[in-house]
Amino acid sequence: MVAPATVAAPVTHEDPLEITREMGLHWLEQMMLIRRFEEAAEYAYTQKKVGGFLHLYIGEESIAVGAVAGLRPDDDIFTHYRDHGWVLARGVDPRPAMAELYGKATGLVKGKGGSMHFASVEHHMWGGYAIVGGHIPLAAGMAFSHQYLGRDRIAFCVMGEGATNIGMFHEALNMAAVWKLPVVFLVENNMFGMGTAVERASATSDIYEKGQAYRMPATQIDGNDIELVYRTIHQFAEHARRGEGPQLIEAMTYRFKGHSMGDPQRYRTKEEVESRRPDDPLNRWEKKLIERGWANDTLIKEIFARVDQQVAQAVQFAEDSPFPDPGELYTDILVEE
Amino acid sequence: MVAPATVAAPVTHEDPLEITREMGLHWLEQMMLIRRFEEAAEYAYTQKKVGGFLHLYIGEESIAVGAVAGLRPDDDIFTHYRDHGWVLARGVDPRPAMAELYGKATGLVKGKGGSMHFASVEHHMWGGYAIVGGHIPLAAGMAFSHQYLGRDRIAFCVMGEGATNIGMFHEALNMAAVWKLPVVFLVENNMFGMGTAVERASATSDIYEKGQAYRMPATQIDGNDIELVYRTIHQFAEHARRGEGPQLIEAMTYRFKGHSMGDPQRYRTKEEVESRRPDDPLNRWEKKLIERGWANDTLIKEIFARVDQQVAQAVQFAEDSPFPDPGELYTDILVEE
Amino acid sequence: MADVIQMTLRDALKEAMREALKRDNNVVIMGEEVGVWGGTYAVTRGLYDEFGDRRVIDTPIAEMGIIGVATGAAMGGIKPIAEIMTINFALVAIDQIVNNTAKIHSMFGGTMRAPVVIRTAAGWGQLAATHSQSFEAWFAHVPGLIVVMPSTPYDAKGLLTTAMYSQNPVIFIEHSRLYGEKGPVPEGEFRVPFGVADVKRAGKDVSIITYSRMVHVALNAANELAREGIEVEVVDLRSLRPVDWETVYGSIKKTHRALVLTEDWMTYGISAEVAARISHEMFDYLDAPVERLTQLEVPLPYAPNLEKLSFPDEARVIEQLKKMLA
Amino acid sequence: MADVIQMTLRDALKEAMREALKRDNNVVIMGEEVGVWGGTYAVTRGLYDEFGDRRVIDTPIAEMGIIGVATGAAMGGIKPIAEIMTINFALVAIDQIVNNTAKIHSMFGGTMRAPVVIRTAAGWGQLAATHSQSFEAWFAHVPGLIVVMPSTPYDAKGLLTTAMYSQNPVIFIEHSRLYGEKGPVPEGEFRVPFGVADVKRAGKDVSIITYSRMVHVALNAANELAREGIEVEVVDLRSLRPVDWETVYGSIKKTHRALVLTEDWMTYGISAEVAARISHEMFDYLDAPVERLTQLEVPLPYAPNLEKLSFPDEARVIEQLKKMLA
Ligand SMILES: Cc1ncc(C[n+]2csc(CCOP(=O)(O)OP(=O)(O)O)c2C)c(N)n1
Ligand SMILES: Cc1ncc(C[n+]2csc(CCOP(=O)(O)OP(=O)(O)O)c2C)c(N)n1
Ligand SMILES: [Mg+2]
Ligand SMILES: [Mg+2]
Repeated sequence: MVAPATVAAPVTHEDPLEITREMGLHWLEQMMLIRRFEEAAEYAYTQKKVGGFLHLYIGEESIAVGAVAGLRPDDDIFTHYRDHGWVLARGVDPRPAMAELYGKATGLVKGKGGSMHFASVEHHMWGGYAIVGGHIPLAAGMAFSHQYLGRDRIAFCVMGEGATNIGMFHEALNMAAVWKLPVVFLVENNMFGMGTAVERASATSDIYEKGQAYRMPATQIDGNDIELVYRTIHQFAEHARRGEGPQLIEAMTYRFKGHSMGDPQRYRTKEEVESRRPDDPLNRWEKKLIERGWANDTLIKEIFARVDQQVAQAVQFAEDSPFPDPGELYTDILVEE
Repeated sequence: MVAPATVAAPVTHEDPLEITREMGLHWLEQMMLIRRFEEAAEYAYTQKKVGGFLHLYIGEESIAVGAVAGLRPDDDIFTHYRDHGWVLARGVDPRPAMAELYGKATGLVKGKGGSMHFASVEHHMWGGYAIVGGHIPLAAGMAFSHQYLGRDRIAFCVMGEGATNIGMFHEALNMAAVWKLPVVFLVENNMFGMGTAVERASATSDIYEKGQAYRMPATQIDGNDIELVYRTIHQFAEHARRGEGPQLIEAMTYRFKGHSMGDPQRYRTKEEVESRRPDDPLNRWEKKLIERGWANDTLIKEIFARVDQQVAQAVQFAEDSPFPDPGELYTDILVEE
Repeated sequence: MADVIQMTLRDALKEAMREALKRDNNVVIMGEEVGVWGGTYAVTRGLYDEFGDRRVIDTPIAEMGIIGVATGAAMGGIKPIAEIMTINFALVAIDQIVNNTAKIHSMFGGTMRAPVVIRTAAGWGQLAATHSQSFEAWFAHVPGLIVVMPSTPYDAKGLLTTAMYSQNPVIFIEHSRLYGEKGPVPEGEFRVPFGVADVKRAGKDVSIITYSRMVHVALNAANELAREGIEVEVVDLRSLRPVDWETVYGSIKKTHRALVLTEDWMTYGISAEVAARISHEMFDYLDAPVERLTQLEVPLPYAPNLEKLSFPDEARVIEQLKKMLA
Repeated sequence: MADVIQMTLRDALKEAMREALKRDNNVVIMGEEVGVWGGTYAVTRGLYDEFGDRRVIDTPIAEMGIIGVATGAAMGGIKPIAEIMTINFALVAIDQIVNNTAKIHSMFGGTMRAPVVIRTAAGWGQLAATHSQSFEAWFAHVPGLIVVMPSTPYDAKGLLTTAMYSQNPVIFIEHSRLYGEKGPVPEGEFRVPFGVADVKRAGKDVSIITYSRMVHVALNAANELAREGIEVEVVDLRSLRPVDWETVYGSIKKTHRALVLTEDWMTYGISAEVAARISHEMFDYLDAPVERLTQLEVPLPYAPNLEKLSFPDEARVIEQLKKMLA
């Protein structure tokens, strides 16, 4: 029998290029957790228990899980509204995460942010931001603080390919480059910004080329190949950490669900979506684990069962939690002083 | 005796690469006109007859004169606050231009804009803009109208190298490239944005490299070489006109005066400024004309005398003109309808 | 006479755009997702199919670029409708709107025009702090802009048609929660002028001065109170710049009491100017201070219960009116 | 007791920054031309030489970037002063200010802080339409921000010191035409609290509610009128968010008449809120409507005669007050 991987399996940074069985199983579990969590969220949305926008990460999970594995736990992550995967990959408890979607007092940020604003400072996860591109300078600023204070940490900034067409992206990359800030920019190129295909919105569809304007080391990788994501992120992160300045990575992927709930998806055919299924990072990784003899059906079922239970508990927790007290309306607007 | 060049000397677009003596003399006269106009403006400023900001173009005149020669008269120019040279190169009467500096009713834009907002729609000179980078999308929009309406015109957008660090530059270049708009972007790299040397503000000091992010044809030229400016602008403008999409040109130059009046210039030494004097585009071109036997001292004196007279008349016109009627405060805010 | 049909505010807007696109070849629509997607709120749905990608243009996510390009195109003779998906994203583009679009005409001494229509959606719905804001007071503060915010399908179509004929820049603010609102709209072209308020309900006891979605809240409250014999007048400003003060004052002269009802934050919001003007001009007519009921002054939280508490609703309006009439 | 010396408002600001830089190694100044140049209005002159380029940082022309980086740095434990050269350029960065700086704390349920001090200069001087604007009403409309606008060297230093200790984002608006204004300032550290107005001159006949440069116009007018036996009270708001309404109301209870005097546009400007609140809260105390005197509602033209006509001056204030007291 194969030993079960634990959720807390640490990545061995001493020899980062080695990928152990424990890591591999842990990644599968994390990807599955994200997938199931979001499926549960989607269901709760149809039940009107979750509201607002809900941007699902289904099909892109390998990026968050691989990237987080390549970073140190105290590197600081900023991401956009498609943030569930990042938070869960960072090891945040799914219960307050689900409660946040429900708008409950026990949510990650007390029910004040919802799906688009997951955050957990204790996990160095500085949140999802919903103004496209708006968080990119924040990440550069966090990197500035690391450099200024001599901390051995980097900032890590996640965005979609659509965000690279907005001015804030460029201002931030330039400033990061001029000041050689320890920050890694990761573009999740999932082929669309809402309904706009990358080539209809960006002068180059190879987003990593935009690094050239800032003489920034940049690369394009298959984002659904979790090992490659892990290795690349780790390598680029260590470059940034060593003071070599900001780095740009473009991870190619595909979003299986609509942009948010209620997307009529008139911009692509069902066939196109289906043709990308074989590339599903979860299936790819599951297959690889079996190929390598690191897992078998039983173990995988065990892992999935554990995930299902975790998600069920998260939903239960969210359901059982109270809505915020009305008095919460007036808290947290200013720091009291 | 050498025949005098007329101010209205037309550029031969049929054979653009030929530079005739008439053109050459006209260029000298235009550059001199700009120089003397600005010297007069500077003097008037010290006399408190001109107020606000006054950004002088001294040392950069070859760019405006050469570029305008390379464009067609109905190509549409947008520029920034350092705009006197562009307006005069376009053949605008120096009298209303000077009157604008004086804030007089007879000014180019009725005294409402001042130095930073010179414009003359009839000359397809759409003005100086004072928010750094703010005019770049406007030029792209004008190009959009040309493309949409099937006009055989291009838009031409002038900016400083400092403006390439602001988001609006990038949004505009990307949109122009995605839509293949007929627009040429010209960066006047005069080494400083106010007191900030290009390398302290931009990840690349070779600004034309920023075109790579948009797969945009781009080049870097000596902006003080008026022939080169003329030929390059003409060539790139014709590319854009032919539907080959936007183009980017970086013209290297040097600003001899402070950024605006009252600049303490703590960011550079007098020696540095002096070391650039041999590169003064006016002197360079004057020498070339003599070398080629296109001009001699007498002719040049004649030209300069004519310019001096023109500028004196402009000053007189400005002095004699009335301030706007107080009622003008309420005009032009909305189009009446 | 034109037939009058029931349609949603969404369709009324679409009709105004369709008519403009048909009438004038130089009209284009540009914005994020206005084309293939059909508009995130489905307002432009069908126009892309009908008019093609030359007239209905999807843009990159680049609001400064969108407004700048639309403004430059307008200077070049195009009549663009620039859609900013929601008013929250207008913040990214506000320099273009205020320093270019609004000023092209005046700054260059009247020698240029930039007749852009900027359509954008206000509103909320568990969208949290950055996606639920009201900035109409900001735009309406700026000389050089016209700012309208319709409440009914009729006004929406009429005002948008006026905007399409205007030589001035117009900020056209829709409310996402009104898109499905139905009402009578004449077929064919008609205009509702800028700067003309509309008394949506006549009454003699108290005036509610409001606009956009709150018009409906006011009308509901008024209907409720009518059963108790209280006659509320509801004035829909429609235009926030310029404001039709005469209609507002006329109402106060009749009722002597005013409640300003808005969905934006109170402090330095729309209600401030309205209350200040009424207090000043109607000093001798007012029987009581002008009251204001607005969104609570908080960044809007996601939690549905907190969000609901943030906005004035019928109950609170009724409570306020009763206090005023007590 | 600390020595009191005469210094310019410019130097008072510089002193507050110097003290903060000395006291706290995590304080940095970032902005365009704050370093080598010494600040376009020379406010930071000398600090670069004293503290070096690690503490006083020249940035590219990228206002969104500046505010975003400063905000992110603040989240990471730095205490940044982000200078936006003039308030006009804040428009480019306003999304960062409103959607990030102001909301980091609330949107994430209080788990983060972004204590950035954003210094910027308002003002004018033949700078034409895009470079002469007043946007304090915009910022003061936004929950999550503190907005101050000092009129004297004393207040400038005291408020900036308070800002440097604050855990909240502060919009600190200076007036370029006040930088040379001299006044007494105690040496060493002292604080002027947020949300506390200051009666700059006591009087019993009429109250002027104002702030920033207009305080001086008000005081000049008051001194003039004092010769005629008219005693004007001048209330300097200092903080525009939060506002010290009690002091304002206290003044009205004494004088029963108010003139709100501002340099921004009237409609939806600062004066609207002030007039609305006074009209509401002091309804029973007011002998006459609250009057407002503001900048004319025009994009500021370059011509010196037109520019001069655009702003309230002593003569117009006196004329207005006399009308109110007639
Ligand atoms: C400034 C701004 N403009 C527009 C939007 C609306 N919007 C939200 S997500 C999105 C698409 C972003 O696409 P991309 O960056 O590729 O990320 P993805 O959603 O594909 O992960 C748009 C246009 C926004 N939130 N902010
Ligand atoms: C958005 C904005 N930020 C800052 C300024 C202040 N400013 C005016 S000119 C200038 C420098 C611009 O440098 P560059 O683009 O190189 O043009 P140059 O003046 O050298 O011709 C700055 C920072 C401004 N006008 N607009
Ligand atoms: Mg995408
Ligand atoms: Mg420059």
